[in-house]
Amino acid sequence: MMVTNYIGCFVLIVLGLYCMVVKHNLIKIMMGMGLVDYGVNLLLVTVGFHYGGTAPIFNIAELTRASFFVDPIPQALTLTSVVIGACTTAMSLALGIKLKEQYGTLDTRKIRRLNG
Amino acid sequence: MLPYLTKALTNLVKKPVTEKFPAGDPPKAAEGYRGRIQYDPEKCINCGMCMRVCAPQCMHRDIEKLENGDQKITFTFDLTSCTFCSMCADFCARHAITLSDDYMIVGTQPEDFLVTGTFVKKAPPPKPKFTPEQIAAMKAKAEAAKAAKAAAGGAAPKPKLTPEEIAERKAKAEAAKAAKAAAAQQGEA
Amino acid sequence: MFDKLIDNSMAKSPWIFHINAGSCNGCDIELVSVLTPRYDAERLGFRLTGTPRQADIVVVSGPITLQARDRLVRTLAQVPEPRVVVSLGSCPRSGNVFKGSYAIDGPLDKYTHVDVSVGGCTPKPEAIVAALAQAAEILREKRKEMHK
Amino acid sequence: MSAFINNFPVLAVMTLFVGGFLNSLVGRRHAVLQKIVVLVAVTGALAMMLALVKPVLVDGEIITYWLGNWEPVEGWAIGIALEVDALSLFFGLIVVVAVFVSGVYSFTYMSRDDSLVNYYTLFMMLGGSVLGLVLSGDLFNIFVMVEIMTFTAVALTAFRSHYEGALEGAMKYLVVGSLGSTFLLVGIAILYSQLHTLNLAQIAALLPEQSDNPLAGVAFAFLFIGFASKAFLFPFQPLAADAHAVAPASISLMISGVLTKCGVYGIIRLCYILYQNMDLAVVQYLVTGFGAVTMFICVTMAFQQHNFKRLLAFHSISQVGYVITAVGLGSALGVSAGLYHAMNHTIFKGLLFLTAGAVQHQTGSLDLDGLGGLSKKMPSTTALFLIGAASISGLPPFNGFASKWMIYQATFQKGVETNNFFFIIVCVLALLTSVLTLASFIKVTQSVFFGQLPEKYKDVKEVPLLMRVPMWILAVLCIVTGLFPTQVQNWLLLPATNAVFSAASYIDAAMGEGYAALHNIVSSGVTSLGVSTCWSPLSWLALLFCVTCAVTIVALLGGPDNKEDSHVSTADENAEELDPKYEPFFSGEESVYSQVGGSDLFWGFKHSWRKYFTFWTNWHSGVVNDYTLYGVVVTAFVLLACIIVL
Amino acid sequence: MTDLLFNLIYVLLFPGLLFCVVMGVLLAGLDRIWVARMQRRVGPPLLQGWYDFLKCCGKETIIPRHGKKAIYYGAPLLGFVALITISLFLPVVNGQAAFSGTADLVVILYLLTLVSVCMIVGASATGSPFAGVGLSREMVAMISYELPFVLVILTVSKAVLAAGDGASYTFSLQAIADYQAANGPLITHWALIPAAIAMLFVIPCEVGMHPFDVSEAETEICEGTLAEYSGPPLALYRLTHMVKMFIMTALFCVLFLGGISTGFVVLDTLILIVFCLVLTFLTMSLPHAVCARFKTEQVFQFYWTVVAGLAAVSLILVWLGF
Repeated sequence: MMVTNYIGCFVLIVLGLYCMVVKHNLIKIMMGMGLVDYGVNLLLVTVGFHYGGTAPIFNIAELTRASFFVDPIPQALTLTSVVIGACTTAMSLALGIKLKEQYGTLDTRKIRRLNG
Repeated sequence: MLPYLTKALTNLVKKPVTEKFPAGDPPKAAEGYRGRIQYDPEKCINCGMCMRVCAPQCMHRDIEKLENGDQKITFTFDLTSCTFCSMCADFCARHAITLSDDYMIVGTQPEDFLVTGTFVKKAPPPKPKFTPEQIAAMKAKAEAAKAAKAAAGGAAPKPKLTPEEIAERKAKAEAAKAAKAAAAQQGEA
Repeated sequence: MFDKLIDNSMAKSPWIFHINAGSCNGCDIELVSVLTPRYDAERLGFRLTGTPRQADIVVVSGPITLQARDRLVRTLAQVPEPRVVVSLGSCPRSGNVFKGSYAIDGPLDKYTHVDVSVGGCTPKPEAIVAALAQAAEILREKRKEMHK
Repeated sequence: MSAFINNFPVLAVMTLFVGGFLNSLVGRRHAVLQKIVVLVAVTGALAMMLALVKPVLVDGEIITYWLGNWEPVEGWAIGIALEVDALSLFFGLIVVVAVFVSGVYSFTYMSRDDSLVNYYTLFMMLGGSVLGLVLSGDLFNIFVMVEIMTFTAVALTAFRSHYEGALEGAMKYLVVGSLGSTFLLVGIAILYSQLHTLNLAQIAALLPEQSDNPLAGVAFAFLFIGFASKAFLFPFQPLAADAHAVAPASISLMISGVLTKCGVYGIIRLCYILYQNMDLAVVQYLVTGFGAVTMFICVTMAFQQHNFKRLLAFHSISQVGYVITAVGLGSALGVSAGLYHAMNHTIFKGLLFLTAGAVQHQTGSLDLDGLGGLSKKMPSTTALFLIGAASISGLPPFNGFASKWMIYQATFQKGVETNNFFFIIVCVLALLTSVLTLASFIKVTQSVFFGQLPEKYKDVKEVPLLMRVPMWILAVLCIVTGLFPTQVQNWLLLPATNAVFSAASYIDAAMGEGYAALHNIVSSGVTSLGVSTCWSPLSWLALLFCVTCAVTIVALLGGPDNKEDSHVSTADENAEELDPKYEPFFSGEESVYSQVGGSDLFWGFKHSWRKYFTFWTNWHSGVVNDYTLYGVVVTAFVLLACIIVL
Repeated sequence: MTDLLFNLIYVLLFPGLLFCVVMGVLLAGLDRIWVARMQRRVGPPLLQGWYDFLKCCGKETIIPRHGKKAIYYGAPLLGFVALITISLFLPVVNGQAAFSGTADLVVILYLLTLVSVCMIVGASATGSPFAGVGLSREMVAMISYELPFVLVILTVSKAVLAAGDGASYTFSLQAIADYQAANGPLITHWALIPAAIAMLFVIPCEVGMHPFDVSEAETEICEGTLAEYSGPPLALYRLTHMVKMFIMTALFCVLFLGGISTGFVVLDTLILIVFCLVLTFLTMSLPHAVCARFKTEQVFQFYWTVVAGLAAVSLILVWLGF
């Protein structure tokens, strides 16, 4: 069960990296970045998940040493990370639009005025 | 590299080959060196040949008429203009111009580079006047001489040399040659 | 005291800058031969520099051709005081065989005061050495006048 | 009072963030108010960090601030902490000084741009995030701050979007930078899965017990690459070059002086406090190797540049390479040398970027082949640039020399102590890099400030005073930190180095007394650096003064008597303009515009190395996919190394 | 008070300003005479360098239009002072430096660099294109000799440290002097001989003597770096050049020929002078007389392959404990 998750996030990350390395279209690169992000988010959630744990919602009175719940911190982290991922996507899309205006293309092989 | 190195190191102990010059007298120039022009106005006849052959036009001639009809002629040779080609000296019939071996043509003023010479060319004596009789006599004399020449025309062929005489002259020439060679050898030795 | 020392060193270390104002190279070669072991001008402190800024003695050879004229004038202006100008060979003083040519704008005196001249076409190296030695003395005199 | 001082770290961070927020509220209407808000915020942050100097650096306290007062319970730190030890404060001081200088500089420098509200808001956020990063005691907070930092930096890089390549540089920075951030997050996730905590102090306490755990090694690799990408170490240096070249100069200062410091800080924190594995030879090789490779490749790449700021960018990364090299040595001397150089790097690199900005501001160009002769028009900027260039090239008596000297000492000592030839090679590389740095700054000096002035820059003027003041501040810092290396060592470096080597007290300060001992963490700290400075610039300066006097006296006694002449001739400007006497000697030719600069220099060297240069020029292809590939490949390499060895 | 007096004497007389200048003029004069003799010339008088210096002092200074006055005057002065300062740190006499413990080999390396940089920046400030070419070449020459120089420094330091008691000063000149005083000159150590040879090659390039004076090629690029210099600043540059000959040879003596001490300052100084003379002849006069000027890239390739190779061999040998 958990192994599937780990494999899933590994595959997502590798796919995303593949996308970023191989695809020359900026939009596809952004999609790759998104994929990597999702992979990492999945990893975060998976890390905090305990098989059979309950939701971490307790009164202070209910909370005992025996309470077995899913680690809430990674979920908070994931939430933050998702927001950041959205920011990244928004930012890169904005840049992409501007780039298209200026260069007339989204092909990274042609957007290389800064080199050497 | 190595040959240079050894050469440099051996040179270190040898005496320098530098001339002493600014300290002492300037060394003598090579034979046939064409240096400062020397001009002897006494010999000059003002034929103007030198000026004709001079490529850079370095001579200047001032002719000053004197009262008695004589000409005071000043030749100026500007050494800063001269190429020292020696043409003037070669063409000077009277050898008035010679190129010495003085090469130290150094100076701060223009006058240091001028060679001048002045001589006075006497006016020719006035022409003698002949009377008509004298002229007639002279003419007659000349004609008589002409007639005499015509009478003797072709009578005096060039004397032919005998073979003995030719041989004698040849031997003489060879002997002179041998003597010259011997002298040269002696000189070399 | 220092002034005196400097005056004396002036004559002992004159550096030469050579300007070829259209020369046939005869004089130039003779100038270089002055530095050869036989004449060795370095023993008098002479040194051939590559720039007029460091020069004390400017040696000019060649009739001043039109091409060289402006360069000559400019370069002469760039030599710091005190300086001495030496004309080398017949050409700078008169134009020599090129006198009267349309391509010549001499003589050198038109552009600067010539302190020492060497005649000859070409001069013998000894004559050049003598002229340079004389120029060095003039240099000393000029320096003396400068701080008077 | 001291209780109140404990609030200063968070207040300093908040001042900047709130300043940015206020700025976006009021700045749109009141340009003056906007500047006042910025000034108050940066000055406030600076003042608060300075107020922390006494307790932290002098008294050696470690200030811990728990947000919302969530203190650790039963040995588990759940709350978010700000923990300020000497190391944090050292970097914090660097950051606030840089932010202050950059902010003041921006007032005039950015005056010609529009939408300044966005600029200042982003700028303050950038400053706040970096300050938050170095003061933070929480790993995930560090990640968040890194992300804010990256975004604001990307946005600011693209701020002058009409500039050639601004968007492109920002795009590359964003793509590859987010790759680095992602690796950082992966590392954090893995670490969390093993330790179930995010507090730095607690991680530091628990991690050494996990030394057999391969996942700890994997996390180390990811975190290392994450921080390395923020410091623009070896495979990431094209980003810095692209971003610097197109960003406004004040932002270049921030990127080189502040952002790279985050990477350096992260690596120090990671290796010395969290993992405490710097005594392992392989980690030393890894860090030092990265540093050495970075410093050498970047300095050679700088030879190839034709853009002023791009060249500076490569040098910036090269100097960060120095820092990382020194830090990777694992010795007290190395760390203090690295910290010293990190500080100096911010100062002199900031100065250089600001002078580049001044040149750009006045001429509108950064092209090394097109500029020239600006020293006549901008004498103050020239002097400042020369100070900066001398510092970065490590010429005595400026600060770059003092820190580089310590780096050489440290590398060589390390090599001798461990009898390891690797460190000797590093030492040679460092010395060589220094002279190459010098060479390429000679190139800049020659092609921008000296030589001949192109006709079109005839009316260039000196920059306004408000731009010169920040530069002079940095220049004075350059000289002061160079002249008093002993004092800098005692007051700044020694406490910071001590903090680096006392993980136990770091843990105890956050988790309560005895927590470190519970987990068998013992650290001795550092009381002296082992090397008293052989170099005492003050005595040297005294000598210099003496000899200068002597030489001047001699020169005056026998000096030229033509002073009046030259005075007369310079008095009449017009005459000088026409007099051929003052023309540069050009073999007698009329002086035409003939500037030797930019690519014309160092022919013999470049020719001999042409294959190397061609290779690396092609390597910096400008295609973002390639850069990503390099990053991934190097990550894989580090990952493998860490898995196999750790 | 007496300390101050002594310091002044150190700075101004011995081994500072005066001694350096005298030695520089002496070495430069002898070098020129030797070169002349090797070419079978007479050569200039011994004090020719001094005359040159004085003469340049008496000349007018022309700052070209594109020049920067402050740097034009300041750079030569700073370079000269930096050079003189080195002499104070060299433990040349009796194994004691005038100001021991204030500088080590790296400082000296950088001060030497500073001297060259002053020349380069000064040249750059004149705005002449010839100076531009010259400074480019000077910089390449600097890159060239820096690598072998650094390797030599590391070799010597390592050799001293390997034998010593792990002194904390790793590049200390004093440690090198002390070691040699105890164990004899380092050149007797066979593993260091390649390094010594490499150092011999470094000397002429650092000084800028003939076969390696790519930056000052007279006729080729019109004196290169000095193209626009005239008057007293030029005089200082000439003097710097001469003093550098002494400093570099003395540095070689410190690194490889130290430890020969009689206990008398005068005798020691004489020994030093003799060493300097021999080194000047070997490293500067001989190549000057024998070689034509190198090309820039030849200098670079020569130093980074042959000379650096020699130094590296020595370093590895020392490292392996030979």
